[in-house]
Amino acid sequence: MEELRMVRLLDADGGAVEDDRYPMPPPEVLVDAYRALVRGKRLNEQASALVRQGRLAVYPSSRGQEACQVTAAAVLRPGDWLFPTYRDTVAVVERGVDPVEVLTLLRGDWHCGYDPSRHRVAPQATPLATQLLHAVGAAHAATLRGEDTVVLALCGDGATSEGDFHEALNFAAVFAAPVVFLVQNNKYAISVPLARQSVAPSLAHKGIGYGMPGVLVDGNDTAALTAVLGEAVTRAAGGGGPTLVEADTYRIDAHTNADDASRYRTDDEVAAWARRDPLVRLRAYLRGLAVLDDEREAEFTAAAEADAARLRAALADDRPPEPAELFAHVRATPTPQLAAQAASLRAELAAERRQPEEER
Amino acid sequence: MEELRMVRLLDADGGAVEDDRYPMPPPEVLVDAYRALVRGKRLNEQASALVRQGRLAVYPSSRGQEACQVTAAAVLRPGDWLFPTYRDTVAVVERGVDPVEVLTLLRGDWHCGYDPSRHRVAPQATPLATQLLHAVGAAHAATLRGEDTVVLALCGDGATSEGDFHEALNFAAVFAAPVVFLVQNNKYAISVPLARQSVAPSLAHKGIGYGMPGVLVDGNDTAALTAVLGEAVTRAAGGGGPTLVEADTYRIDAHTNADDASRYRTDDEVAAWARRDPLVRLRAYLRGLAVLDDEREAEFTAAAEADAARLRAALADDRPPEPAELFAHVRATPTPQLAAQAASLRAELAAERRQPEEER
Amino acid sequence: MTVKLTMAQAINAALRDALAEDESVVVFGEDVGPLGGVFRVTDGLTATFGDRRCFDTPLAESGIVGMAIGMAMNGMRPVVEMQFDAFAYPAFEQITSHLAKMANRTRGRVRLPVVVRVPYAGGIGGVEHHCDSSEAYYAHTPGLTVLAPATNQDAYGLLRAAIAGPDPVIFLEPKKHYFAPEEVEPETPVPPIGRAEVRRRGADATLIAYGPTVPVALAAAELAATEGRDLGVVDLRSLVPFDEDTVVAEVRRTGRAVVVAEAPGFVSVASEIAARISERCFHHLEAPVRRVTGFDIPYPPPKLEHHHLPSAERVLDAVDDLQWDES
Amino acid sequence: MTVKLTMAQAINAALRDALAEDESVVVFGEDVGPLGGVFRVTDGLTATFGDRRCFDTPLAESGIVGMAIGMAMNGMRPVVEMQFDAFAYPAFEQITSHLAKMANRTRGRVRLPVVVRVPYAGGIGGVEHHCDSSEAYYAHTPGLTVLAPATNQDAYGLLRAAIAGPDPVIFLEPKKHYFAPEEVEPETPVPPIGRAEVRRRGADATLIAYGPTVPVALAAAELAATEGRDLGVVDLRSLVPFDEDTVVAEVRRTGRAVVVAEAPGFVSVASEIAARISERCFHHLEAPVRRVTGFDIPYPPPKLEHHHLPSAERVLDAVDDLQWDES
Ligand SMILES: Cc1ncc(C[n+]2csc(CCOP(=O)(O)OP(=O)(O)O)c2C)c(N)n1
Ligand SMILES: Cc1ncc(C[n+]2csc(CCOP(=O)(O)OP(=O)(O)O)c2C)c(N)n1
Ligand SMILES: [Mg+2]
Ligand SMILES: [Mg+2]
Repeated sequence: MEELRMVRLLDADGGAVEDDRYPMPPPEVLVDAYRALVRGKRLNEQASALVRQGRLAVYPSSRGQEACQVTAAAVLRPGDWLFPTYRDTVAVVERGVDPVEVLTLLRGDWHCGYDPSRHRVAPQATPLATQLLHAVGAAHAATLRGEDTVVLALCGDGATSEGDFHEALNFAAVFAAPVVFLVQNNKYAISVPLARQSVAPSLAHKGIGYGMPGVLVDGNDTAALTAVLGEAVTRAAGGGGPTLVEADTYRIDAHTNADDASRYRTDDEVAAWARRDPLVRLRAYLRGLAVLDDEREAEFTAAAEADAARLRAALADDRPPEPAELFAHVRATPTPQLAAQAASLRAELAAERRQPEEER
Repeated sequence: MEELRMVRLLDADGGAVEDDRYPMPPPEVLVDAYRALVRGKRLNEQASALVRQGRLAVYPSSRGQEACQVTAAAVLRPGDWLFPTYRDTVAVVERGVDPVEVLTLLRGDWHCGYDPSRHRVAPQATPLATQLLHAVGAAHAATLRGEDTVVLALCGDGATSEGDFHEALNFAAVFAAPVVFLVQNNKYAISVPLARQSVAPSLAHKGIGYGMPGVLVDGNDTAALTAVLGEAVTRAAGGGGPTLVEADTYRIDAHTNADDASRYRTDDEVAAWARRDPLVRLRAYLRGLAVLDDEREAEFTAAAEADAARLRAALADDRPPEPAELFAHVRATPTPQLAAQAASLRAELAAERRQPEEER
Repeated sequence: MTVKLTMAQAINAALRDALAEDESVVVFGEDVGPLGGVFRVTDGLTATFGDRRCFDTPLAESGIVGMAIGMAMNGMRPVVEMQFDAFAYPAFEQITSHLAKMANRTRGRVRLPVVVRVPYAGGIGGVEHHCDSSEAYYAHTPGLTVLAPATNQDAYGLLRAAIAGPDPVIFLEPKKHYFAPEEVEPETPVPPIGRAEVRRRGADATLIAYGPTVPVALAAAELAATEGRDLGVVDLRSLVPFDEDTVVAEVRRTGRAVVVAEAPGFVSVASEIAARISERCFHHLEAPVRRVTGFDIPYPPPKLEHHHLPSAERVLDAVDDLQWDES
Repeated sequence: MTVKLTMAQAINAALRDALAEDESVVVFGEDVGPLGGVFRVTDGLTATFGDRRCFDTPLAESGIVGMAIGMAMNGMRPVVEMQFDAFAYPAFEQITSHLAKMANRTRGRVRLPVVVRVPYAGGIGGVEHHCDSSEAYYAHTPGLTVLAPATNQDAYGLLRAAIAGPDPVIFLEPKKHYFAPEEVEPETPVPPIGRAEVRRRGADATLIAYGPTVPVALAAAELAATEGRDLGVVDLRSLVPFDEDTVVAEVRRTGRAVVVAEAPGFVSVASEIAARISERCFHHLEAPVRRVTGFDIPYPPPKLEHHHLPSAERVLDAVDDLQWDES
């Protein structure tokens, strides 16, 4: 079986690596990416802290995967669409959605928090791989209207085992839909290691079975991701059809706060990957180029801190959502039964309000 | 992308073709296969005629695909399992199941007609690709018990698009299950041509994405199929895991009698494939070897005719199945509701019987 | 102007008119293109509108519904065909977790005007897996509209309404009606979704039916009339929204009700109707509400299906049971 | 000997005992191996029995159920875990078209002793897709046994019975019970599948509940007792088979009934129970059967779920509605 050579433009120490297939992205693009990495990392840490403080029900952190997150957003043009999962909060934020909105669902509210149409960002999907088909549909709709929209869809290594992954890649290939599939291979699906998901030489090899290019890229190398995803977006926009990109990366945090990662992986393994932190690598490269200095770094950190502070403040307000809204959006026109149920809950709540506290 | 060279051991005129990967099967094996081809072809014709006569509700013919059908059965050893689809009646019969039993369902009865456990042949599956997972399960059960059972699972080109195809191949690969997947690529899924199912260079290429060997074989070449499937069975039995085999073939008849194939393909296309009839090719080869003569051919034809006659006779009896049996096998222990329903139907039928004809 | 159309033709006409009127309507599924669908419901649409408006997909039902969802998120109004009831099951997650829930998950910002057409129920001599009645699965799932026309006129009108409306719709097309011609008036105003139709007003008891059992109920009422019993027939047309008021008003008037449906009766739409009538007409009922449904078995084979399907006779037996002596 | 076990531990014990007793039992699913399942229900099984008896699969639910079917066809008794209710939906075709129908399709020659364990329902503060109540889908599908234990003892016993029995079983484990300890006696004879249990005998009205609403019904009965009303509670335990006789006997005695279930009420198991009681207890009922169920909405978010879930208060409001003045 054909070997797929991993695309890497920065080595572990941030040194530039030649790759005959992909040029190094320009420094200013990478400085911007670095800013986003700093912000993304801070968001991951802040959100995890908010879980510990009981302000968020749960937060699936992308700590360690920030390079995938920020480039997935950065390579898209304004009219393009992003189809994220529960783990892709940082990508959604980088796409321009307010983090406070993005975390609405995880605060315990019932909706995705942002306007998907306005931002051209689908709601974060939990049922695995299902959103990949939505991405194909959104892309094909654009094609049918003659628009050059590209759709970038995210999923994890575990999700590649689902039937919907297969159907999505196949539909995309058959319809030559302008979709870029980015699989963040972070080595685990909760506790299940990659070896239980696939014995293919790589997940990128799956492209072959669909007749689409499959690219394996170092997922902790922001430069390589920028180049690979950028090229895939360009190809898709030009009518060249879909691409499957596998990013080789690692989830540093547990699956969520509810997970006990010590049951299925060693500290050594985590430590080894922590040394491959995408921030450290890109920072070294940019400092080497002298396009990043203490001042800019401080500026980035301060901006990230300001974001985090704003998030903390917003989430300190824990007024519950309005119960009446439970019924408001289920259907455009409520059924008689739904209307009756809404009325009965209203009556119940009104009665509770009327009742003096001690009687309850 | 890697080219897969199609395995072919007999050319269109029945001349032997050298293939460095697969040896020519011995003549006696191929004579047996020829006998089965004659029988299978006759069964296809007879069953189609029975549909026209109203004796069968429907019959998905494998006319043109008989080489796949008979080799799929012939390569299996007694303890092995076959997981067929609605189109694989000939394979089921070649596996030793009485054709009268096999056609039970299509006569309008409700069950598959034969005892799957006794014959180690699963019921013919209609929901596409679902049976591939059952095949993996049956195979893995054998592995867990330390048996060397191999399972051969059949599906069509269209079925490769279903999510269950993906999940089955991936499970098989991950568990190194002893399964041989034989995709009969007959170029159409009802009316939908292969180009709408896949833009991969071949369906066999899909093996790469699962980390399993993928082999493309001439599906009208009984010798090549015997060699390729035989080798895959041997590998599976020896712990070598699953194989994906794509057989390049063609459905000569319409999808079923209910289908109007003129809506989606030309007579010329059909005629070109009819010239590639697996029987003609194998016959020429065997006659060239002088292991097949008029006498043996007459014997084969007579046996096939006898089968057909027996089938006609059996299906002339069109007594309806027993209505009470509608309830008998739904569950091992009926629910109180089911028991009550069975009783009420019994009462209804008894009342009808008591009522004189004119009053009904 | 009325024309004589089979239900397949009426649905075809609705698709044609919708495709012609609204650029955002697209039709896709398995074999819906050049073949025109296995029931010929999409016959000629690709020829007329081109293969960007009506096209075949790879053979994957989750894919079809999932793609429809994505297209609807990006401005289209997809109408997709599931080839038979049971072949919609691979799409169950897409239907239940996304199609039904998207509007709610996005606070109404993303509505999915997707119509999933399902050739529905039995009575056509189909082999296993080809005659399921799957409405309970959809009717139980909050967020879906579930329609089941019984007349070719309603098939036309309700499909137009479904395509034009904002909510996702499961559109159940009784297979055994596909090839029976009836008068259809395409110009008739599109009926509002969610209104039952009283097909026959009766004084003695009310039969409630939908889709393929409406003609059965009407036949039973005809037969009963010859025996001097005056039965009304309510055709629900829409299972969700369920027009409770019409049903309740009729049953309160007659004091007796029989629900007639083809699906297995256990935990079914018929259960819901019976429960609701029992609750809301409690003081008006002269007898318990009876249900005439399919048995709790997998759909039977061609040679036995007539035993399973509600028949006019079985409906009349149930009517006979409605404690007339005590009334 | 009784031990104090949470429901997760009781189920773990049932799996352990079944694995130890019968070589053909295998346990598999997502994260059920080294992790022990996201709810730790399979904790330690791989360590004790090895990874041929309890193992992780690739992440694909249709695959898991499909593989279980094939294993059962070839002599095994698989017990598989779906991680949450909504994540069983990808397996819907395998469950509906194969698991439920195989015995019938083979004239009883191939029975599928497969148990599909489903962490079930809400009340745990889960985010979207993690708290569905999916029993109606399964209960409507002929061929499946559907169990919903409410006590840890029943969780143990019914799971043992499910694994040992010949029919495919959907085993619904109320998530909010997973971590509440109760006395369990593993030696107690395994209860027969299909028998409801009268948890409390009452004279004035009967509450019918199953799974997570049994404690709610019991709490309501306690409260009512303090106000002088004597309510009985029937715990169904098994939805299919449905123990109609026990329910009917109780309701005929009291003349009043409230069905309590967490799932959206429309076309639900609660509908079936209400319809059946209404039919069979017609002349005994003093008031219409009331249903206290979840609303017809997607399962609500953590901060609002208490509004949706049947509460003792809501049950008592329904009881108050049972036309006591007229009785
Ligand atoms: C259909 C479905 N099955 C199961 C789950 C439960 N689940 C949530 S995340 C997860 C693991 C996903 O792994 P992967 O795709 O690798 O993504 P990652 O979490 O590593 O980013 C599982 C099993 C789900 N969300 N959807
Ligand atoms: C899940 C499912 N969807 C749709 C169908 C309806 N159907 C029956 S056969 C068929 C075409 C199958 O094509 P292919 O897999 O190539 O097999 P062939 O009939 O050519 O042997 C379709 C769409 C089905 N049986 N199951
Ligand atoms: Mg992962
Ligand atoms: Mg085919």
